[in-house]
Amino acid sequence: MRLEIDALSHRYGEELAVDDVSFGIEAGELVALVGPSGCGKTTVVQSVAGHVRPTAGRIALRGEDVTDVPPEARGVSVVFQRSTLYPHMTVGENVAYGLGAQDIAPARREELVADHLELVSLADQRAARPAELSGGQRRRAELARALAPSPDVLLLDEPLSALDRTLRIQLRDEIARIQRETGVTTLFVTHDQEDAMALADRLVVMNGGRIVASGRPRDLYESPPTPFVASFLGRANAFDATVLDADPLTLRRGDGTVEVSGFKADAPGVSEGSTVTCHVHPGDLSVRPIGTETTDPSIRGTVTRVADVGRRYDVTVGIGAGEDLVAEQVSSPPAVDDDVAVAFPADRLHLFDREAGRRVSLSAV
Amino acid sequence: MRLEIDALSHRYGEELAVDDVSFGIEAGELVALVGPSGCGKTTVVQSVAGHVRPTAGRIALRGEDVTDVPPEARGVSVVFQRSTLYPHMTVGENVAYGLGAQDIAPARREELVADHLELVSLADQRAARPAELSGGQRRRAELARALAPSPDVLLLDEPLSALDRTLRIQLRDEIARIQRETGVTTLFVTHDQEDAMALADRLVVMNGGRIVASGRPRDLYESPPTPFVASFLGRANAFDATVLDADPLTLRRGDGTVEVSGFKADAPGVSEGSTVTCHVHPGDLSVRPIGTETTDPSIRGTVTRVADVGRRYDVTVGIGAGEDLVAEQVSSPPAVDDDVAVAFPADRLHLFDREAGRRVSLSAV
Amino acid sequence: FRVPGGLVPAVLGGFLLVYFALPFVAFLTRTGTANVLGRLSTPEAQAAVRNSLLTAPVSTAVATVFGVPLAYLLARTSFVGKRLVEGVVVLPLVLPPVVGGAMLLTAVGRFTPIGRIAAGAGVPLTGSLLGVVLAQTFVAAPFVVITARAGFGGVDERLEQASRSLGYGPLATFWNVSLPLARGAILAGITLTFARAIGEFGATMMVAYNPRTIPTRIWIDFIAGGIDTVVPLALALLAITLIVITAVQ
Amino acid sequence: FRVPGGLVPAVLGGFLLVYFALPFVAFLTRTGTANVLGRLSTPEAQAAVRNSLLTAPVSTAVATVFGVPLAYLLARTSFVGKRLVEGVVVLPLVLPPVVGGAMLLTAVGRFTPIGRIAAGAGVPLTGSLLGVVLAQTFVAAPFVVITARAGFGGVDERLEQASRSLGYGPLATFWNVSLPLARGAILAGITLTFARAIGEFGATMMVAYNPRTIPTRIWIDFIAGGIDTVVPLALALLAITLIVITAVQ
Repeated sequence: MRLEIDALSHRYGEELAVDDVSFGIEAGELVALVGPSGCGKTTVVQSVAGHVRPTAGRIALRGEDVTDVPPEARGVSVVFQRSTLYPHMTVGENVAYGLGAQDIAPARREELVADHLELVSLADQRAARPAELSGGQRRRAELARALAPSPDVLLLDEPLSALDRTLRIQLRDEIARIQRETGVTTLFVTHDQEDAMALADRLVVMNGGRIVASGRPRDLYESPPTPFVASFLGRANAFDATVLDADPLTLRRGDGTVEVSGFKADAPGVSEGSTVTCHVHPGDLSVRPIGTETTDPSIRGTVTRVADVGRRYDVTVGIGAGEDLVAEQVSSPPAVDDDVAVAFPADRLHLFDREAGRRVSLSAV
Repeated sequence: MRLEIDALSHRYGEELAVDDVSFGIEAGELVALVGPSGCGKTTVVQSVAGHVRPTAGRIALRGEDVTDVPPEARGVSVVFQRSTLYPHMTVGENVAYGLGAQDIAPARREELVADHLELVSLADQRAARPAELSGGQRRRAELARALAPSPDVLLLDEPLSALDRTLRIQLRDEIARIQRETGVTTLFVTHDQEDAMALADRLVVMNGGRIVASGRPRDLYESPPTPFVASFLGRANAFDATVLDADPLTLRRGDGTVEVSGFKADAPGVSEGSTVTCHVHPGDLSVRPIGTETTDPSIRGTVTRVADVGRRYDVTVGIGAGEDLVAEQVSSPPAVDDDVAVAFPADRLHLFDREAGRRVSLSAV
Repeated sequence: FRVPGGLVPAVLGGFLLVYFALPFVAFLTRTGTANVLGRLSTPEAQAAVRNSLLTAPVSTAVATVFGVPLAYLLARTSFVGKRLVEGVVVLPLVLPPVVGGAMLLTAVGRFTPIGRIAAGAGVPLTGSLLGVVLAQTFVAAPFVVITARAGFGGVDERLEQASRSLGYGPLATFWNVSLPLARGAILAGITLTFARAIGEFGATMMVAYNPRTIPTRIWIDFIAGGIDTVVPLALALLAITLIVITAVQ
Repeated sequence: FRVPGGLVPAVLGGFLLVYFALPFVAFLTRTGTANVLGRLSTPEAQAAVRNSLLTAPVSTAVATVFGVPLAYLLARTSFVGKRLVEGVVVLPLVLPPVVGGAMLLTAVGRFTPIGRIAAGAGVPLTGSLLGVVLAQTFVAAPFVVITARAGFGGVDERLEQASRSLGYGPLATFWNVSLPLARGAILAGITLTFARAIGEFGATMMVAYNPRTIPTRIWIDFIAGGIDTVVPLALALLAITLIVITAVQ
């Protein structure tokens, strides 16, 4: 394990910002720490970098406890959300800065600076001042500066959040390429699930100071362990129902029933009469005229809004009890006030025990 | 025309930030002004609000020239990117603030404040201080304050940019609802094409101080007039080619040819031998093993990267000459280094004259 | 929090702190040896306290009324010659008070046109309470201008623009938004101005050696009787300043 | 740009500006009537200029060496009693210089333990150039502390954290990053401190009436000969201050 965070907790005054967080990163891995603003992820990064002394817990690098080691002795480079390039140095001097703290021969230092500027395609900007660079170039110069001293771990703290979407996608691809080329162990922190899923080998999802999920992006997206993860990685799109029968799974909503034929609910504790929260990603829903023949489970409702999002239509369907479902549809949307059936493939239904918020797994019968 | 901007130009010192911008908004319309950071859109908003005196051009509200009218006499409300709630007033006092400048009876004023707090679901926070609100609540309080005095035009200057994606989608829906309910004429400014396309009746796209396109989001997405609009509203995904034949359209790339059977290029100026830029949105591309039977035009290439983005795979295919295409694929992605064909429906190809950057329309033969 | 820079800055900075605090402590321990109330009840001391309590608030009020608008202009507008105006504002701060006093004399002294007219009208500008106010205002006003300017600079301009767009003119916006939000800095500036005004010595000596204020009286007592005779008045001055600072904050 | 608030603040602020500038202009027009070079070449004037040029730079250097680290601590750390320390730092600023001088006398005067030991060792702390330095440092040092603190406060802490993470310890980071980035504010603070030190009058009068500096000499000349006799020395003082300010910026 290159980096190991063990039972980390941190308080600011009375407020518990990080609550018993533990996870590790293998050498060469790119792990994304995601969660909404204020979930405590920046405190975790600052603890790993050594700029915050955690209230409790342990940080280990290459198996060594570094909790009491000052930042300069950790071998951890950081790229922050705001630019931290030194305005009184050129781009080249900025990249060389971290090498100056090490015992490296001047010729070798020159070479390393040139290599890293090459890596981020800024060889021509070596003599420029940071103020002369564009937003994207500044980010790339910071990456070069962070990588030049060959850190054990690279921390990226919301490095894309201040950028336009176009630039953001470009830089995301570039970070992926640079990480592949250098193989540096990376912790990428972001509140943007799209950036996280696009870049990371593994996600660690935080909410309210705690880790609520961790795993491969696709696994978490396809089998979210809690309703929070389902709506955070996708989009909030849920309804409540009562279990009429667990095998085959049959749900009651108001005066209608939803038959999830071919599947049964596994977990103990979900029995007839228990209340569950059902989540379906908007892309998995399809809106059909009532009466269309289908074996997919479906819910009746009335179209309340059709938003033309350019590349698709977001169809909002009121399904009673004040609940709405949003279906993403590529073409031929229904009209507002149409009575429709919202259908979804049975294996795309995510079921959660409403009390405990735990996922209820379904299996084919 | 509720709001009309006519030949607006503005210089900061030597720099021309806005260059001859003209557009109008009908009563009740929601128009989004989009473009990358620094394209001049904020200067346009500030000119409409009256906080910037434009170097040249005219602003008219309800047909009246207001270029020289101070902001307080324009009837234009603004919601800025950063919160501008007054910290020394309660939420209720903030909402009432704009009413105090008008000659409204106290009872009526009370009623208006209550109605607008209701509209943004903040009735319970009336006595709270802005600092006690969450980020989303603060935005909603600002919307209520901006709407309470019944402005002729509502300006929203990047109101969602500082928010998390989840909150952002929520607030976007809320803004859409509020705009529908109040019918207020709205100019929504953003650098985020997704927000713009989701909300707006009409887009005005700016780049480098000029308007480069304007129209319905779907029209601009489906028939982008320039390569910039194509990549700004979608994602940069283009390759260069030479026209071998205009009818039926046949293109040459390196030593391969792409036959766009069933279509011919219309525009004059695109004849045999001219160079064109081709753009296809990533979602329209599909990656197939070589040799698959298809009538769709296709390009050969080698898979250089497969990124698992959770909800889909982004497959990058190197197609020679240093060019890459990204295809979004929902399932069963190819492996890296596979030789593949990247195919697209013929009607999803966007063709641009490379010199002039103008769209070349295609028509079925 | 780990102390950055470790001990070095703490030790260096500590020296300065001790040097600032030591005289203060030594002075206060001296109090016991002097007959404070006795000396404060002499007619001379009473007159000095009365004069200081009359002039310093007036100077502070004048500096505030004219200085706060100036601070707002400096924070919000740019105009040709702004750097010159900024230079003029710090001039009295950089100028030694005796020189400032000498300059004031050349402008409003008894033998200048302005001074002659004023004296003829029965309001002499030197050697009078008005002269004290003139000296104090000249020396102390920059504090409120500079501090209030920093305060206005810290108010997000968008908040003022929002107020304008909500229908309020520039003056109403200044009153409703800018002033309340810069309140802390302005009060700090007023406090500094008052403290500087009530303690003003050099310029007052030049412009109005008579009537005596507390600082000039302290000097005269010191010449006549040494350090112990000045303790009571110095304590009174210190007390007034501390009371005003505490009351404002 | 439209002037916000229109004319009202411009008119009010303009009054104050004129009041600041008028004495300066009046004083400069007076120069012609005085024999500047003649009076500056008297032995007394020469000695005063020499003393001021010796003491003010030393006081400024002392204030900078001890004050900048203190400013950095105040900007970057929080500790118990920080408000008390902040109070001690503004104390000399708020204290009338005469009272500050009196306090210094009670701490290091001839009849205090410290003063006696120093005088015994042949380095008297009062009535000497060292005494002038003590008075100037006490009165002027807060300027560099307060200004440098604001400068350090304006440096994004992340820039320092990045330097730490790149392998530099706290002192190296202070030297490589914090100091260069706060350079402007620190130089401004040094300038203010120098200006205040060379113009110091009230505390110097108490602690070291002898040897004379330019401000104390001006006062003595004024008593003896009136306003015109002080013009040359006042001009010299003004010139030195302006040269230093221009050279630094």
